[in-house]
Amino acid sequence: MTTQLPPGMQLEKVDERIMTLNVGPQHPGSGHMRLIIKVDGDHIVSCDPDPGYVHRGEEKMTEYRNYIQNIPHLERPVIHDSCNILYPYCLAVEELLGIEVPERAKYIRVIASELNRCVYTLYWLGIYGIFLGHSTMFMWPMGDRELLIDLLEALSGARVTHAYFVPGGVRNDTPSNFEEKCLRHVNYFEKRLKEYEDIFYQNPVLKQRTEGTGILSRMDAIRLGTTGSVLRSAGVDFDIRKKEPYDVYENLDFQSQVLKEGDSYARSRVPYLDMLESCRIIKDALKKMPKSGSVRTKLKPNPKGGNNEAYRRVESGRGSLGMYVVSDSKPEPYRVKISVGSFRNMICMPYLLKGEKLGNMPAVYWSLNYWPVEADR
Amino acid sequence: MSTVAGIIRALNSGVKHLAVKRFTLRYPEQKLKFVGDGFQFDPQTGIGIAGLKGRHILFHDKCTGCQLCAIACEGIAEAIAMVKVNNTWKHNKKAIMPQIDYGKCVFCGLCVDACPFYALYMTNDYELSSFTKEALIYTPGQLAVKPKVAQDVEIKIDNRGATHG
Amino acid sequence: MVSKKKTNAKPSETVKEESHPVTEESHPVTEESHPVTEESHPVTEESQPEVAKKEESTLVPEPTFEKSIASRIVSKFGTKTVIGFIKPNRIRINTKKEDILDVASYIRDELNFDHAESVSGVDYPESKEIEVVYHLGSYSDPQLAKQILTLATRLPREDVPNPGKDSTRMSSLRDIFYSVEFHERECFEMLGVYFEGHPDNRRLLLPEDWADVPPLRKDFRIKGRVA
Amino acid sequence: MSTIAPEFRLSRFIASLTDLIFWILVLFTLVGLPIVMIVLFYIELPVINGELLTPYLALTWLADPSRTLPIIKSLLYTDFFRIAAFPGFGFAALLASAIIFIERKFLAKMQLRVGPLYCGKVEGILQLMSDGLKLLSKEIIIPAKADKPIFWAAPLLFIGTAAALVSLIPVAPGWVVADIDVGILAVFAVIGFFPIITVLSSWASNSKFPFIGGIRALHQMISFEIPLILSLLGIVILTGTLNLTEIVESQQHYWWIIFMPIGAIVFFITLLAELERIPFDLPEAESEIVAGWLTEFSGMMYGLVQLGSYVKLYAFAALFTILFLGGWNGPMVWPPFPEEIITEGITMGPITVKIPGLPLLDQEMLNATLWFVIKTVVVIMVILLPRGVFPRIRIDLLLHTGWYKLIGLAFVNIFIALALLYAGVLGPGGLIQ
Repeated sequence: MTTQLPPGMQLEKVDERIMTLNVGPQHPGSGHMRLIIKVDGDHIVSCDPDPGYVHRGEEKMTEYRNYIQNIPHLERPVIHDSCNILYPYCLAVEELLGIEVPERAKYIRVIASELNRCVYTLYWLGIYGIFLGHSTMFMWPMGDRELLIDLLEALSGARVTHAYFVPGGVRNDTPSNFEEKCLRHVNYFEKRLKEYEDIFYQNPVLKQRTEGTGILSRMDAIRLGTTGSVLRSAGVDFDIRKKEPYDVYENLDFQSQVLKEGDSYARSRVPYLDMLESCRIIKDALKKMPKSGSVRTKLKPNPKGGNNEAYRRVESGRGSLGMYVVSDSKPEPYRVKISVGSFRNMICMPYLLKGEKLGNMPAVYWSLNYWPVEADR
Repeated sequence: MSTVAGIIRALNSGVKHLAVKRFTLRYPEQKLKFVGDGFQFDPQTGIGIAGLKGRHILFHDKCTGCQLCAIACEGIAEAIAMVKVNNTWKHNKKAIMPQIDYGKCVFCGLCVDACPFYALYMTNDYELSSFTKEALIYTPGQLAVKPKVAQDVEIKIDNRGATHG
Repeated sequence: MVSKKKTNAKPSETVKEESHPVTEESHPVTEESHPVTEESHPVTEESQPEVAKKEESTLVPEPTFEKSIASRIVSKFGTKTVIGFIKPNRIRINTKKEDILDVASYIRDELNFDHAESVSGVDYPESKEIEVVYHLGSYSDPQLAKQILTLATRLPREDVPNPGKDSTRMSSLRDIFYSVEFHERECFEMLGVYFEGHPDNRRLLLPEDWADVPPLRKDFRIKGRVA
Repeated sequence: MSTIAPEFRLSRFIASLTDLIFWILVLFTLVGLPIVMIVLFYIELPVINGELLTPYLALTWLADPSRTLPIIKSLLYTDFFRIAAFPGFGFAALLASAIIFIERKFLAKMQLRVGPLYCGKVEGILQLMSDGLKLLSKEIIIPAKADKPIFWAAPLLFIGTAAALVSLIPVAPGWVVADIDVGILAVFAVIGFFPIITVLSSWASNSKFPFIGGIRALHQMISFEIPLILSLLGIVILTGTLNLTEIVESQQHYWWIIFMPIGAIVFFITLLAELERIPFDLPEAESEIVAGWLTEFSGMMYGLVQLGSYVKLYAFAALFTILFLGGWNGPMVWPPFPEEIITEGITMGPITVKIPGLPLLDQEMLNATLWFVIKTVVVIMVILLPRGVFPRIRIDLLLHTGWYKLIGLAFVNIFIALALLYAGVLGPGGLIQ
């Protein structure tokens, strides 16, 4: 070939044994992203993640809208975890603008974000089930998710894109008899969660399939800067709700869930244990929540921050979700950087998939708790 | 041996669920019941009232044409435009009222938060599909109509599982 | 039909100047109580509580633990590093791009910050600089679990960017913090900051045929929007 | 706005109708009639009531109802009927479509869903028909660089092989398409075709994912065929025959599953693997290799492969019934045909109709078919059950299971059979006959 290649591109050497598979962006085993996988027989030789198919420029968009108008579009990267992605933004903006949040609003925020974590995790678990060919585990979480979506809908008025958190509290107070309904649904949900054990988590076929695949050691988990369930399944006890409690998490009674194995099975089990823990948190928060009071601090008209910056993080369904907000003296933020767990966990993919069998690809890939839309932002 | 026990337990769990009530909501025949009459906002306290964020309702006797909803929406969805209405009101000399394009609206409800005159609320009506894009643009006259909703199904939980009914 | 194409940057002015909705004599709502923002406020608020809070926050003494970490860095590197701020759980260290490798390896080896949470670039066109901000955290040291150390450096910015070939470049921290690999790739395509020594300076999120200026620079504008 | 159909003209409509009728007539006279003549010339027509059944006589049933039943009866015993309708393909396809419906409702029930609901008013019973219509109306897309003849032939070969498997299944005493002495060997021979078809079609489609799927199918089927054969050797040792009908007849008093549960379990697991059912559906593992060797099939080609795989499912379930569950043997539960209809005829008001040809099928055969269908459906339900319970297994675990565990268990089963034989308990000349 004599044609000049553009800089940065080079022709690839072709090995007869090696076959390149494009897993995605239109593949049932990938999200909106592409894994360029090279296989030698059934063994993966290399894996190169190629995200960006759903990049929407959320960070650029924030620079054109003021602090309130940023709310609806900032939750778009993870619409079924929308409370948790707004949470660090609200915390950071509150820090920048110096807003105090009422006590009741803090509890409502915790309840909403824990419900939303369960909604996200059930969705994730459903996909994990179908990735492993377990169709029942796809249908059950999707059905049980409805219970929690119903609660969130009563709370915020929307089924997935809640736009419920604002700097200074939450948009509206709980509806009447919400506490009772919430308790009823959460109790039933907890009972249902325990039924997942027999059919999915203790299923010997699943255990054989996922145990010992894609092992991430403790040191690697730290070195690669992973977060969330990936980190905690590798034996690192780091739950931001415990380590850097925001809002009222220090008052609530819960444990951070840690497993030691670091394989796909442990990575898929930590979110499940988290859901059980979320039920505990919700019940505890319902008990400790002040029965009345304001839920939203009024903002100044067109709030402006000074020349300041804030970095706040929360534990979302996919791990640490940080927002770095730089403000100047305008109503719009100067720069918002969203540091998401999916993006930080993506670095594990080439690492873990190399040398695995092709059949383990979905099990390892989805156990990283990766949400492509969020990683692309 | 534990493998065999696990397989039997899994099979048992699957078979047991043949007797559990089905959860599916049969949508066109059944419709979920919502809390309240839709999302509303009290500008006095600055706190909303919980409810579904469905289509808006506009009270002509309260709207002053102040465009705050349009300004709020401009950074979000650009769904609200202010249009002339025929009859003039004492408090609305310019005779302009919001017209909402539901092809663009994201139902965040921040326009309701922006309205200081109790003129714009949201309702429980969420069935807005139409055959043309033009039909999704609701004029102030259409927005003033209170929607008729028949939503009566709730999630019921008993010993044999949760069900819609 | 009244056009709604107004800048949303200063809605208060636009409402007051162009389209004042209420005439004073016709409507019960008076001039003072007229709402001026997206956040509806019939009664204008004084900014009294906020000011008071700001004063409080300045009065809070600098937390000792954070101060000790910062002073360790400053005492080691002297004038090479400048403390940006010290807030509860947050430290900011500004440094020059030549020294960032030394500072980062000191932070990793001596202070036990073992991973990077995010790498963000901030564009400052007025001062012709691009700031690269590393947020460093620690998993292995339980004392540091709350802390985020912000390591920032400023690079020269060129008005006509040529990513990878102009002077907007710094040495990559990938050998020190492995976790910055994808973050730096993102920073490269979004702001045109070239990281020397990074093994894989390819596009990550943007399409392969992107030929415009790096999109997170301030001179890249979204169509139809005014900042 | 979309364009609506052009203006309607009645004259054009009538013209098109007459055109259609004209072409049908032309085709019938040029093609249809010669075919009918040739068929009638070569087919040996049966003798009914002492008369040779000519086409002319065959049409007399329109005028004389008493002639109807003998003609139908004679048709029932033709080979064509056996191949196309009753113990053959038609019966199997009907059962297969019933299986698809049962599977969907059964799985839905397990997953707290409703399943097909609207099509056909009653719990979506016509869903399969609408799916079939949809598949028929879909475009068939062939990959550009595919090996077209083989690619086209693959679905037909697949369903043909499945039908060949069905033809070996005896449903009731005497009701079998091909009653051959080496029945079990013929079954193995036919099963051996499936991996070849799979690999051929996947290679012919010239696409990566089907290729991996085809190779996986090849691995899986070959490694599971050996335990499949070995697990049945016990029965062959004890019965001393390879004929499936004789194997069924040997189980009049006891089923082989009582003496050879291990063989039954091994056969069941290998059957799941041969059928590519979950947990062994690796060749179609959708999250890894899209749809495996079915990726490039579209429209009715895909429909044919699916129908073939369900026919295959029926054939394997029937095989399990025949070999281990006593086939059609069972207590007589079918009510005897009422005598008075034969002797006195049916009285409806003033008219009494005498139908001499009744009963069409004898009681024994109907009873046998009933038991056979009941047992087969139960087996099918058990085959369907893992789909709701287990995830997909991995290829290395699958091969490990096949080569290490199942072959070992199959040998254990053979030893049990030999022990029973040499102890003189079972088998030719044994204590229990």
